[in-house]
Amino acid sequence: MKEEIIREKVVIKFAGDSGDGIQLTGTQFANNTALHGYDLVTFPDFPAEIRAPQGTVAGVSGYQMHFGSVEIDTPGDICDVLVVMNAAALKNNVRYINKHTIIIADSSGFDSKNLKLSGYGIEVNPLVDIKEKVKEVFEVDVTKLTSIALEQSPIDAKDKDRCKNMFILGLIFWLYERDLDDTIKYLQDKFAKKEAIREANILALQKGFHYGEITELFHHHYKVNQAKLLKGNYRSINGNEAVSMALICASVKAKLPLYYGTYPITPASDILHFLAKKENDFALKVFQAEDEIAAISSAIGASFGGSLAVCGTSGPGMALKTEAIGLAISMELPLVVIDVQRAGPSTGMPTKTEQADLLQAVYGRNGEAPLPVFAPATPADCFDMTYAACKIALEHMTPVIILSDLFLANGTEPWLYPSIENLKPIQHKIITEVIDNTYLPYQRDENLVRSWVLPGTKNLEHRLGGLEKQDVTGNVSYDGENHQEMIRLRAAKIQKIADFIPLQEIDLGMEEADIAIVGWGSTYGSIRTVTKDLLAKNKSVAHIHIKYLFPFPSNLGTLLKKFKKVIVPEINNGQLVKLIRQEYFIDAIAFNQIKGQPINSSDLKLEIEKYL
Amino acid sequence: MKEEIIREKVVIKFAGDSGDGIQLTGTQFANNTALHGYDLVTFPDFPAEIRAPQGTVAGVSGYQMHFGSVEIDTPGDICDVLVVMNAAALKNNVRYINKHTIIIADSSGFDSKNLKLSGYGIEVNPLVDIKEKVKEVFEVDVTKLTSIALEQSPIDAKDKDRCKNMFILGLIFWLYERDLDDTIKYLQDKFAKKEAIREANILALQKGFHYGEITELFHHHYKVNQAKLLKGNYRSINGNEAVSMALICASVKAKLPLYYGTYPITPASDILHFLAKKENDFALKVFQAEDEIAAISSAIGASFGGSLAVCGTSGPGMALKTEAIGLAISMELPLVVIDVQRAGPSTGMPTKTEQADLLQAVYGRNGEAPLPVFAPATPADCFDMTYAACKIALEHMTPVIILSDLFLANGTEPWLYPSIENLKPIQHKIITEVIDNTYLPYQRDENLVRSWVLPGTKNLEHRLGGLEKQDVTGNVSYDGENHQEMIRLRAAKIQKIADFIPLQEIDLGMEEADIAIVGWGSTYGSIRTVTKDLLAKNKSVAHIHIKYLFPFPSNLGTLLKKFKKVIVPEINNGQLVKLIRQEYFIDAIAFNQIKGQPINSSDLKLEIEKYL
Amino acid sequence: MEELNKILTAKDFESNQDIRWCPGCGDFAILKQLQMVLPQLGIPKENFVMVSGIGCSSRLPYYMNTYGMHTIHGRATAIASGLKLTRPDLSVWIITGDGDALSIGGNHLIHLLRRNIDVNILLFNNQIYGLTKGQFSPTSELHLHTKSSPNGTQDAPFRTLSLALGAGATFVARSMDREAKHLQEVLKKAHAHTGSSFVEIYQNCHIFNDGAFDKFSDRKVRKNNVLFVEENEPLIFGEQNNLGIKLDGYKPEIVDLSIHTDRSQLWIHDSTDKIKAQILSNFSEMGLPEIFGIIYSKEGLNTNHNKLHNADNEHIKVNKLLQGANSWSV
Amino acid sequence: MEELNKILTAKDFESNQDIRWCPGCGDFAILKQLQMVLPQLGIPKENFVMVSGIGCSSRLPYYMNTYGMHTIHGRATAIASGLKLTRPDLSVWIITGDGDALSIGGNHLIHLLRRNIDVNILLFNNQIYGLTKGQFSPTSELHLHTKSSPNGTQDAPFRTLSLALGAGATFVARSMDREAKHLQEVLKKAHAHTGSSFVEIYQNCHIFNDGAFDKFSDRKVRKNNVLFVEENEPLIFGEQNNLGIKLDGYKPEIVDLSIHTDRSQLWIHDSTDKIKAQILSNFSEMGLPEIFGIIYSKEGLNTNHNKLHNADNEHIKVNKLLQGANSWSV
Ligand SMILES: Cc1ncc(C[n+]2csc(CCOP(=O)(O)OP(=O)(O)O)c2C)c(N)n1
Ligand SMILES: Cc1ncc(C[n+]2csc(CCOP(=O)(O)OP(=O)(O)O)c2C)c(N)n1
Ligand code: SF4
Ligand code: SF4
Ligand SMILES: [Mg+2]
Ligand SMILES: [Mg+2]
Repeated sequence: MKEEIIREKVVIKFAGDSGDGIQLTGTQFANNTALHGYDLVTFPDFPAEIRAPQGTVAGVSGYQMHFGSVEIDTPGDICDVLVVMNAAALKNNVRYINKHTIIIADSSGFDSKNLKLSGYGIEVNPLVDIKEKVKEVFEVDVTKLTSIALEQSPIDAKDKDRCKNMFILGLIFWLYERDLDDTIKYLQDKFAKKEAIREANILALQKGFHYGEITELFHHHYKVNQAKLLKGNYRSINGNEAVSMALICASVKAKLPLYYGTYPITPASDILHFLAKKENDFALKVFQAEDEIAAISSAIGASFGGSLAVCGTSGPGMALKTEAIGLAISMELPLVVIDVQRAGPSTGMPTKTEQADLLQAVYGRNGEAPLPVFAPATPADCFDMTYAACKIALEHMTPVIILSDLFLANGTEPWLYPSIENLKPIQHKIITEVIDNTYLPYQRDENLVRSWVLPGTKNLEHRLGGLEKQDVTGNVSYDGENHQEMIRLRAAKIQKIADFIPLQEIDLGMEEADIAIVGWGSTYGSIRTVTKDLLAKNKSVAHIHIKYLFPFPSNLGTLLKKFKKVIVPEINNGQLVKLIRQEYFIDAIAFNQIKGQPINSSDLKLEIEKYL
Repeated sequence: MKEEIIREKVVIKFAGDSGDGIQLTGTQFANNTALHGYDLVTFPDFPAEIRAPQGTVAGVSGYQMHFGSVEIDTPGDICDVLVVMNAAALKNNVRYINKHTIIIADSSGFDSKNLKLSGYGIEVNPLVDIKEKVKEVFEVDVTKLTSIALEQSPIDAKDKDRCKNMFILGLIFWLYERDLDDTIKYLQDKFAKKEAIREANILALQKGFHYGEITELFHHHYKVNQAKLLKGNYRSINGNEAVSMALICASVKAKLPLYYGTYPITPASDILHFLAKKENDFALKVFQAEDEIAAISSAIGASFGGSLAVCGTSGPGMALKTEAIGLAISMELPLVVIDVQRAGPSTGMPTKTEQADLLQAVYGRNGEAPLPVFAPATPADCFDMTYAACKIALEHMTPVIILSDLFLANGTEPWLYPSIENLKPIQHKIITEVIDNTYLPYQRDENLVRSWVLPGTKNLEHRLGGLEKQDVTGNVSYDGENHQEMIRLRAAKIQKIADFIPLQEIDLGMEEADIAIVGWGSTYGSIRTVTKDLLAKNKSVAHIHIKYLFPFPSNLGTLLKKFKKVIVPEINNGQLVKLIRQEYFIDAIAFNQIKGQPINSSDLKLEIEKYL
Repeated sequence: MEELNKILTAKDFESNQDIRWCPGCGDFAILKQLQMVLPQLGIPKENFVMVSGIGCSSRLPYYMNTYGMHTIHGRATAIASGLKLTRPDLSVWIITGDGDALSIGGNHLIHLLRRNIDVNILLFNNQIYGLTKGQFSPTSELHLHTKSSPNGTQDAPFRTLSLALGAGATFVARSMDREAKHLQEVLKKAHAHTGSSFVEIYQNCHIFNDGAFDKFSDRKVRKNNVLFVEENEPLIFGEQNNLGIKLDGYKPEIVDLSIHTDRSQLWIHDSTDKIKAQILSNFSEMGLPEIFGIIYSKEGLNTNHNKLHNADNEHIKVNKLLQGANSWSV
Repeated sequence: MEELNKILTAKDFESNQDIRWCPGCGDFAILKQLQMVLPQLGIPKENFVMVSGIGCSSRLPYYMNTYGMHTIHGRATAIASGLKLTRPDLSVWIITGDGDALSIGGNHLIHLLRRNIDVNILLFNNQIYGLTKGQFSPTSELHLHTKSSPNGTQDAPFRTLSLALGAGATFVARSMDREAKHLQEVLKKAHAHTGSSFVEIYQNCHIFNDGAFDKFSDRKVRKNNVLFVEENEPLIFGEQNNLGIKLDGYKPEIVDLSIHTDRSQLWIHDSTDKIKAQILSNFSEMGLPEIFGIIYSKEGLNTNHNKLHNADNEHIKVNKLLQGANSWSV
């Protein structure tokens, strides 16, 4: 039995060819980690190409995971353990290692062929050169060991080679004192009909585990104690799943059919895939339109018809929807628009994350066309904010934009999932009769919200359009005074929503601290990590995370003014910071890092310390 | 001979059925006014419908004109003379009269039929009721007088009726001591082939003039002295004509073919109509695409091919172009995008003016996608700013947005027109060879501008795309550091343009005044009028008009900070004011009037006085 | 209640808005026929929805006292798709123009036809952009002089019916503003057809493209230029119905019936025959008379999936969904 | 200078970028044929421009050492139109996919075909969205199970060639990634045609839609499922070329040549005949073999107006323009 080392938290990353089954290995380890009651955050990062040439850097697929006995906020900046299946995988990840890192490498992935493809070239041996940069490098000829392990198996060499990832997984399970049961069960289901494949995978898994036990290679293994999570029922979830489920819940709760009109685009497509599978279980219609304009247009039609209408996309698709969003604003129909942001401008880097669509969401329409803009902070928060968006859209008769991003969409975390009964009720504005049958489509209630009358309702026939409307009656009007009044009403109606969203709270730290670090969206984890560190050092900082970006919570201005300094870190060139400066006349400072990834906590920490 | 009254300036408006030839009457009087060396500003306002039902308020067409011996800045708020051809025309214009107004009414347009259609109803006689609200009402049975005048004419009754407008024009010519020669010449050309019609129109014109002379109706007539305009050659011009001519001039000057890709939309279509007529005279290709997306896309293709590529549209079309604009930014190709703004949101009020697309122009794209945004201040200024936009686009390899609006597009003013020789040279970035034939598309000069290599150039084959590019080489790159650097470079390149635009000057008034009234676009005239009035009263105000909205002139911040107060009047809900607050951290105050028309000077004056 | 049994009339379908088309516009006639036909369809008034884009023609919903949407340019087809997919119980009519449907809206139109969603498409084709005051459209005849084509257009126009057939339309018909009775019949058949019914209606814009259809409406010449097809009837036209069409193999030919009196070999109209329909849609290109009537009509896939809200054990299902496959407790 | 006379080879058209398609993707074969054909066209390399949208197929321009634009999804056709209208001297090739050209880009495609601008359109049809990892496309066969259609698609796919013909295309052809020689021939003919040349190329995406075209490529079955049309040749197919097509009136019929040996009455291919082309484009719907080759080819209106910069007395003209008709002096 090897010596055991206790760790509070660990960052581990699996990296290899997209063909190596890295994502599967990662998810298996993540599920197992979750089931063992650790807190964790994961971040899969796929190559841009579907199947980039084997062995090349472009083809490297990675799965990073941060877990521990304490609260975990980010996937981590630097790996404690980096598992690389080939030279390209190492090359692609050198920026995530330091002298504390342990590297486990499949030596067969470092033969001359792979060295050439990786761009290292055959002269060098990166595994040797890397040694002084890290704590330890363990070379394991996984390929050979796996094939030996599977000598008896009837399956062909190619399939045997495919079991490599299970061997590695077994080895890592041993390293962190896990048991294999769940994964074995998973394999039994997955390959229920393919006995030989099933047995081979299980065998490889076990052999990997044993290899850890018997080999002289590792001098010790690691123990991480369980986290003290809130009591309750957990599952792990990523942002796109959370969005999808929130939509279904909102539709069930509001007792309205759900309509999802969309056009495939990375990283939003998984919402489409998720909902398409559920079409038969719920009152749900999924429509893959010919483009984003048709997607949102069809959603507007569905909304007129009485559905909870939703359309999801990413940056380039968002740009195409702007005209139709204006129509929904003018018609004052409920609509939820989801923008899973990715790196721009234009096509940009479709597989990298960014949060640069904020100003487009708030201002990017012709004419005065205000609407609410919400942004979730974590994968699980995607559920809450999407549900909130549906509620506001239906109760205030307005389109709402949700700004998610690629990191939230694909990243996972444990989720204390709710039951439908415990979700807030949703009161839509549908009416079926009015006194003496003279329906006034633009008559408003105390919250300036008009009513919703669905076609098929007797005696309440009416027409909606994109031309300016006469106040109350909704008839077409070119009167100047009326136009000014309607613009005022549309704006006031959206402003009023500020009374229906939670007041802004401080996430960490105290009011009147020297520095408020103010963020939005997926920078939550990085900012939280940094704030914790600084607070631990008794620095006077606080973390404020804004989820309601338009309108802002009514107390935000007064709250922010209590701090000496307001620093706004964003994965863009400074967008929220502009809104704060102009809205509250606060001289907020921007910190921008735009590298297609979550903001690096250490970089952020250095920046904040400058002001302390 | 009647008594003669001298006036410094006069506001006169012709109003009647869109069938009454009001626009023709107006233009004729305007041309004559201009030729007589007055300064003037005109503002035609068309009904929303092509031919709204005769006699209804919706069908009223108007032509307002402000001329005088002093500098004229706006079409005027209140009419000195209002000519109404029917009851609806009166009803539609009551808001433009006061106790100094003289109304000249065609009494035949106030018969019971017209009263019913106008909505006044047959019980009332508005011409009587209006009397105490105005200085005088002159009723002239134009219909009858015209038919009598044309008794001998062979043309049929309908055509005779069509000559009414000439009778009125003649009458007004007499009232302001004009001669008929130009108009007669005009009629002779226009109806060269239709003798009877020609003679009838001329006769009606003359009879109208004589009617003024002989009738007892008018107690006096008016004289306005000529204006002291700068010496030089003048013509009258509207904004759309000015834009069109600037495009042709820029193309000639840059020695590049001009490409105009567009899709019809009010109020931008006249640019298309103008250029289409010139296609055979210049190296010019006009393309009416299937929609706005195709229009801008085709322009991007033309730009890649080496044309000065331009596309024009209005708000709804602008919204559709956002994705493609992002591509042009990413490819760093020259492109000019013209947005002739109209009232929104959505379809809004297509025949009314507004300036609510500013934030969309500056921020309305996915990802970090900065570009220059310019806005002309007057119809004639549309020439200068469009020419400037073409120069910047070609010399800095970037798309540029021009924000015109309906008021500028249709309004006219005298223009001291240039000759092509006196226009600034334009130095495009085309190169045809590089050392050792290795072309680096994203290598930049000292202004961070890349070079422009056209297909057909030997040995310099290269590919451009919308994916993120490696610095210098332009190869596709997913590297995070590179992405951040490219975002920095694209932004810095646009910022650098601030060094190539004029410093911000003060239009009227002095530095360090108490109040700076800061405007952009078509509010120029209203603000100037108000500022003059206040300065005349020795108030401490100044007028600053920003034509370069992104990037701002480099001295703008320091300049604005010299004033105690900054007030920003806009025909929107406060857009420039947001940019100023956030950029310079100046607590600027918004004044917003959004009635589909130029800001009313008296309203603005009242507002400013609050702060004095 | 007696409300329900009340028989609907054209009057019931007139809205209180005053009509803003140019006096004499062909749109009036089409509006009138629509108001005549709808009451005869045995559908409660509140179940009709008119969906239009932008254009003179697209103003029509304001004048119908039914549910309606006057939307944005080119998107009526897409908006109506979402409406019908979620509300198959409604009778959805798309009102659009040649610019709205075929220029900016071309893509949504061909996809709607491909999907064969059960709506009726009325394309008011005046071969011009009316509302924007007279630019050429994708159906303007070649060389037409307009504000945007001072030297005449240079591109071949779409042959609307060929395009619809090429996109997979299951119901393709043509009528004209001046043909009140014929238009009514076509509208009824369009309604009766399950799937996307595409109806092109020639409409005269006497302000910007006057007389575009005189050759089909002018008493003097029309009979030689138009051919009204009737199911199972031979193709006959001409001053005194003296001309017929027969197929020589796949090539249509005109036969002079005053000479060849035997009508048995004339082309008998069969609107379920796709190939024949395609040939008919090419007639004008072949110097043959313009075809009016139901050119093609065949039931295709019906893509309306009635998704009424099924509340049964939804809560159980959704809670299972929330829990997922690998949940754990702390 | 000797540069000029140097004969171009496929090598000259290979760019230095490494290719990022999945090993085994059908795109490789098409790229290769293109690189073989272009050097044979007698056009200087710098005069070729590849314009693509977004998709796996649309990556092609990066791999060609010519001028190229990799643009945005669906707009390659519109971008290429602007390029060709202003630069008729260039040889413009549009590289697009079934999603890029027929889903989001459908409108620009049909308008390009209508305008007949002189470009070549290569539509890589793998009946799937490749780059976004496997959703159905407008050409996916009915009931195809994909990530976005777990229960199978419900809509009829476009019949690409019918759509192109319906839009007024003047050159319509089909080939396949596996048919190297045939593809080369088609590419050459597409280039030779003045006007828009529309070429559908079946391309296997073995990751997300593998085997979609096996029935046309699999040695065992293909001969009964595909028919290659050759100008002026009879329509013949089958294991031992034992089957022919004849027209019974306008209805195509299969004849067994081992029985009816007289070939004189077989359908002789005439690519200038629009009606025949339309019938051919319907073959698969009629249970007849899939057609490959040049289905339709006829010169139409040529809408390229060479607008070279004519500098002569431009300054005079422009100054007159600036002065206008009613100028005055002060
Ligand atoms: C996005 C957008 N582009 C352009 C316009 C301007 N526009 C309004 S209607 C129209 C064309 C109308 O033509 P058609 O559809 O034939 O209708 P018609 O007026 O002829 O009945 C255009 C170009 C618009 N409203 N929105
Ligand atoms: C505006 C926009 N919408 C959606 C996408 C996402 N997207 C990229 S390629 C593609 C479809 C590709 O399919 P196809 O054109 O058939 O090309 P293939 O990959 O199959 O060769 C989609 C939906 C995008 N890039 N831009
Ligand atoms: S412009 Fe033409 S289409 Fe429009 S309303 Fe007038 S006549 Fe009708
Ligand atoms: S996903 Fe399909 S189409 Fe795309 S590269 Fe791979 S095999 Fe080719
Ligand atoms: Mg039209
Ligand atoms: Mg495809």
